[in-house]
Amino acid sequence: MIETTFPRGFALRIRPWLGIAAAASFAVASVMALAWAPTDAVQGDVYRIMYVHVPAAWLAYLAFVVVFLASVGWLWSKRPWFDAAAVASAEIGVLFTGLALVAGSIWAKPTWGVWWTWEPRLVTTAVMFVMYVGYLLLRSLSTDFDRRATRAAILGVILVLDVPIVHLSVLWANSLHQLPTVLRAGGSPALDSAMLLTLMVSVAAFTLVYLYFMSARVAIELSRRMTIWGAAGAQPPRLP
Amino acid sequence: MTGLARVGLVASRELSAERRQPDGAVAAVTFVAVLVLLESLVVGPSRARDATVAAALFWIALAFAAIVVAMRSFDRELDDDALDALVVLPGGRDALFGGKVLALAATLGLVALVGGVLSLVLLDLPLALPVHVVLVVVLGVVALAPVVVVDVVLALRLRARAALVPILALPVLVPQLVSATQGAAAALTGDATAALAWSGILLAFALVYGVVGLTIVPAAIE
Amino acid sequence: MTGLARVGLVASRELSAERRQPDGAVAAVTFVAVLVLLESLVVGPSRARDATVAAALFWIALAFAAIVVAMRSFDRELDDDALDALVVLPGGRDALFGGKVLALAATLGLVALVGGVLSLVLLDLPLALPVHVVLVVVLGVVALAPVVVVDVVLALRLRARAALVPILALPVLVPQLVSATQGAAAALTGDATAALAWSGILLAFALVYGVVGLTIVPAAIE
Amino acid sequence: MRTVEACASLHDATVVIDDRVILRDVSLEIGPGLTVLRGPNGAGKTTLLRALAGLVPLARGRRQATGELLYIGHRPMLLHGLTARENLTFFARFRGTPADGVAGALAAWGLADRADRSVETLSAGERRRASLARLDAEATGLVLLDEPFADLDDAAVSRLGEAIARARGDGRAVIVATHARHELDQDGARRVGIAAGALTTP
Amino acid sequence: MRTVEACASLHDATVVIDDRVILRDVSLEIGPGLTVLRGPNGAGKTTLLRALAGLVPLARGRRQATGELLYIGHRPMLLHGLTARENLTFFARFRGTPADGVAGALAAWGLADRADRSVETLSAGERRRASLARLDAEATGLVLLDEPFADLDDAAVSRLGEAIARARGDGRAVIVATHARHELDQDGARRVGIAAGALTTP
Ligand code: HEM
Ligand SMILES: Nc1ncnc2c1ncn2[C@@H]1O[C@H](COP(=O)(O)OP(=O)(O)OP(=O)(O)O)[C@@H](O)[C@H]1O
Ligand SMILES: Nc1ncnc2c1ncn2[C@@H]1O[C@H](COP(=O)(O)OP(=O)(O)OP(=O)(O)O)[C@@H](O)[C@H]1O
Ligand SMILES: [Mg+2]
Ligand SMILES: [Mg+2]
Repeated sequence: MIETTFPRGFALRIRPWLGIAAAASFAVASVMALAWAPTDAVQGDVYRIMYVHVPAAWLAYLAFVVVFLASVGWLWSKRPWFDAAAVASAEIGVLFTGLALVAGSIWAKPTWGVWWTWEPRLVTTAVMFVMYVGYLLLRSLSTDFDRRATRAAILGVILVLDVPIVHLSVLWANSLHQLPTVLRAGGSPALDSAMLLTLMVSVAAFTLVYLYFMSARVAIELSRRMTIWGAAGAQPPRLP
Repeated sequence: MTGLARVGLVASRELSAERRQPDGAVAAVTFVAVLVLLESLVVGPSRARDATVAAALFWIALAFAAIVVAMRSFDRELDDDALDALVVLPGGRDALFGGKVLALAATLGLVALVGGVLSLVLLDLPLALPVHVVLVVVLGVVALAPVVVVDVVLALRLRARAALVPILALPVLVPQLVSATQGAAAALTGDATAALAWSGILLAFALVYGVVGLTIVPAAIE
Repeated sequence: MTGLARVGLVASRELSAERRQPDGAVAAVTFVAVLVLLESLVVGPSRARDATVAAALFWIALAFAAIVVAMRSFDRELDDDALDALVVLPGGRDALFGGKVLALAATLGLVALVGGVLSLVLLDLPLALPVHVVLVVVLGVVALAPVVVVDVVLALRLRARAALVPILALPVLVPQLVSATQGAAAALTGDATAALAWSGILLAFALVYGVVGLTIVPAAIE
Repeated sequence: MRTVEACASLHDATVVIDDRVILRDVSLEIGPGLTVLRGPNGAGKTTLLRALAGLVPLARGRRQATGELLYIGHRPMLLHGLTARENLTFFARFRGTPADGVAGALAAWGLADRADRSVETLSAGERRRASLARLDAEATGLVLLDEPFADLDDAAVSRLGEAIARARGDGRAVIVATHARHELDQDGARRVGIAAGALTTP
Repeated sequence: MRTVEACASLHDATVVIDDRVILRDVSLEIGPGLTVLRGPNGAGKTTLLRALAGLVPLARGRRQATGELLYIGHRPMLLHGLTARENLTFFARFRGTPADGVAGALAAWGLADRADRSVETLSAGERRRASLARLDAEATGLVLLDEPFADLDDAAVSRLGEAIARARGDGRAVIVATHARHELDQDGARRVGIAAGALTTP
């Protein structure tokens, strides 16, 4: 019983604080991104989309890596908590990928003159989006808890291979997209320091939002399981 | 009986059922052939003769053929619940996965042979480095097989599985398809270094998916 | 109950099974979408954007989609011998043929809509005569459906039917595919006369195969 | 429910599948009442029923049939993906019968609470019950049942016994091929034997 | 033929499919000898056998099994496209048993002249015979049979009775779920009842 209540109690206590921290850092990041950070010499103010686009893309990466870790955890231990974490993270990751895609498109129109173009980074990002939509589709089509969790976990392990591919895709020939500016192998970020600071604050804010969503979504998923089991008149399964 | 012998046994059962009712293989060969033919007919032979276009078409057709063959092979098992009989055998799940991958690779090899020769002859393609072409095709086939089998297993017995498998498999296959296309085009046009580099990437894909598949997938076969 | 009402009943049964387990339709949509995507990815957007190439790809994809949907729909009937239950009904064979053609045309219409919009948007194609495009697509779909159903019926329950259907259907479909491709390309680029001429040819195909199908095929359903 | 008189007959019917003769010169006339078809495995019972239903072409001989018929084979013959109710409603409406009998028929076979699940999620016995409920929902003059007792529990077996008896009472022609329920042969049922593709009781 | 001791057991096993509880806290231990599983349609017999075979995941509870097992479900579980002989040979060789027992087993089930035809061209009873011949060709310690009497004629039914008796004699554990053959319950067989997903005879 203690086993069951401890993490849930902990999660319940920490979630409001996570929410507050996320909201506060988001407010700070917004002010910095919209007012404090300097205007770009070449692009003007459009570049500020970066403060949404880049953190969204990076948090999508993080979310999908978490899906991978949670999937391994499920395959290893068969604890329902891991499956809940995997689905939560996958949904948020799809959301963030979508955000990065939309923000990227909006950014592309004024800078490149088109909404969309056939270019490695863009295409691989779209492919990543489709992959995890497929992941969610697989989950929605299988109804049986254990089987669904195992099938999804296998896919979660396989799909993560695409994250490095998206990241490295800019290095392929004829890339139009920005080359790595911040996360560069060897050498410091090639970015104005005020811009860099703003970007880092945005990334922190997005991370807190991610964590808040995660804690809420995992709780929903677990309580949904409990309700179904309760309605079926069976004893619920062991939670971590 | 060792694990490997069992894999061989499952693969040979698979292949003899396929030989008896060559649904998958013949469908795949037709598919590739017709795609090549129609393409050159409607698109015009000069465009289709371009090495990259031809290679891309070939690999897209092969990817679909792989999906068709693999789904058909599992459908055949589901016909009279034959799959269950296999799964309850000791070591059955692992042998099933390995055997299906092996049989799929063998069938695809045949399809690729026919489709490749057809493309070469009908589209009158250059063939600068024949050995490299064979290498790329073999490694491409080996890299396709495990991914497709994994995806078919994941969608097994689900409603709408015929829809799910392409949705799941094709995005995952994009990197392999691009590598295989580039590699084949390089080999056709005589760029040995590029052909070998792409072959290396294909080999890496084959190994990664093969190992991942063998370690975690059998548990999902039900 | 009139023959037409029965055809409608079979078609609606078909479509509700398809809605419940959208194997065929979703597979077909994915198929078309992925073909468009992959093609433009590997061939390069500039080549894929050519109206004739795009139209050819679209129709090839649609022909395969038709085969997949039709075979899947008959496979579903064979699952628990459900087909036999239908065939022994009075007027069952005719209703079956008509219903399948109707349901296939409806499903293909949906697939063509999605695939067409995707092609237009993703490949950024010209769209000079929208009404003519719609006309060509509708007539093309109507011309495809009976031929494909006839071929699936002929191959029903045969060993290797998955192989046989494309072999039988695709050569027969070549004239329709070429007409549909030329018609669509003409409509896209603004050649109204050509678009209408090709539409007429498609209509003729639809009528001929529809009538031939209705008169002689039902007897072959077992 | 109004039932139309119906009957079917075969005259010197020969069925050849894959170059093997499965039925040899079979002549049989099915009229109102119960006919029980008996014979060892592989004798040709299924093929005979399918020939009567017009599902296998005759290599030689003639089939005659009047009225509508209901054939339920070894498999339940319901369309996967649809519920039991949808399946039965389809058949009833196809025949032009009002579909209100369907709910009652399903309830009578103990499927009221399972009528709205896709048939492939039913247990083997439940699926067979659903297909046998067509006996009540469709008032065909001729009924062909192939091994209908398989997978049924005792309650369903006696339910089927009653359904057959009632169908006989309504003047329908019922032919049952089965290895089970030897008591069926009593009570004035006609007994037809078959072995190696030929009738043993003419 | 040497048989390995085997047994299987479930402890508090709960099976949930589609959010419905199909088996509820079932504990059952299967040892050598015959166990007959009885219960109405939809009670959960098939699900219980599949759980024992490890074919359905348990939502809760534990399954233990030692030794090899043979499971034959409602369907004959043979691969279409292959002959009966090829199917049986495959299974025997997979288990590492020499495959010379196959021809004898098929002959004993009356299929000597049909052993080399694709299984989908066999009649329903012939196909079931072919799958039951695995009982003789594979010496597993544990045998799970789901409604094995369906479609069999009288000769085959008594053949199956003998096969089960011999398996018992060899010390194999045999569990049969069936609605037929109430005489099986006699002779010291263990009788397990199931209804609505729970055991009625503990
Ligand atoms: C729909 C279009 C776009 C998509 C799908 C897209 C996608 C991505 C992704 C996935 C990343 C994360 C890369 C990584 O760190 O691995 C990224 C980063 C970035 N994107 Fe975009 N992008 C798009 C348009 C644009 C446009 C139009 C611009 C500016 C001209 C832009 C500028 C950047 C920058 C500066 C980064 C950070 C690069 C780094 O430091 O590594 N993106 N984008
Ligand atoms: N895939 C499924 N989805 C939902 N419910 C199912 C599924 N399979 C079985 N069931 C339900 O589980 C219950 C038990 O089914 P099971 O097949 O185990 O019964 P059974 O005792 O073998 O019945 P029968 O005597 O008819 O063979 C039934 O009510 C059935 O409807
Ligand atoms: N498609 C086929 N191809 C070749 N032979 C077939 C085919 N279908 C049936 N047969 C053969 O025809 C004979 C009669 O089969 P049928 O199914 O009519 O027998 P049955 O009397 O119904 O047997 P059961 O009691 O097993 O159901 C059998 O020997 C069978 O092997
Ligand atoms: Mg029979
Ligand atoms: Mg059962």
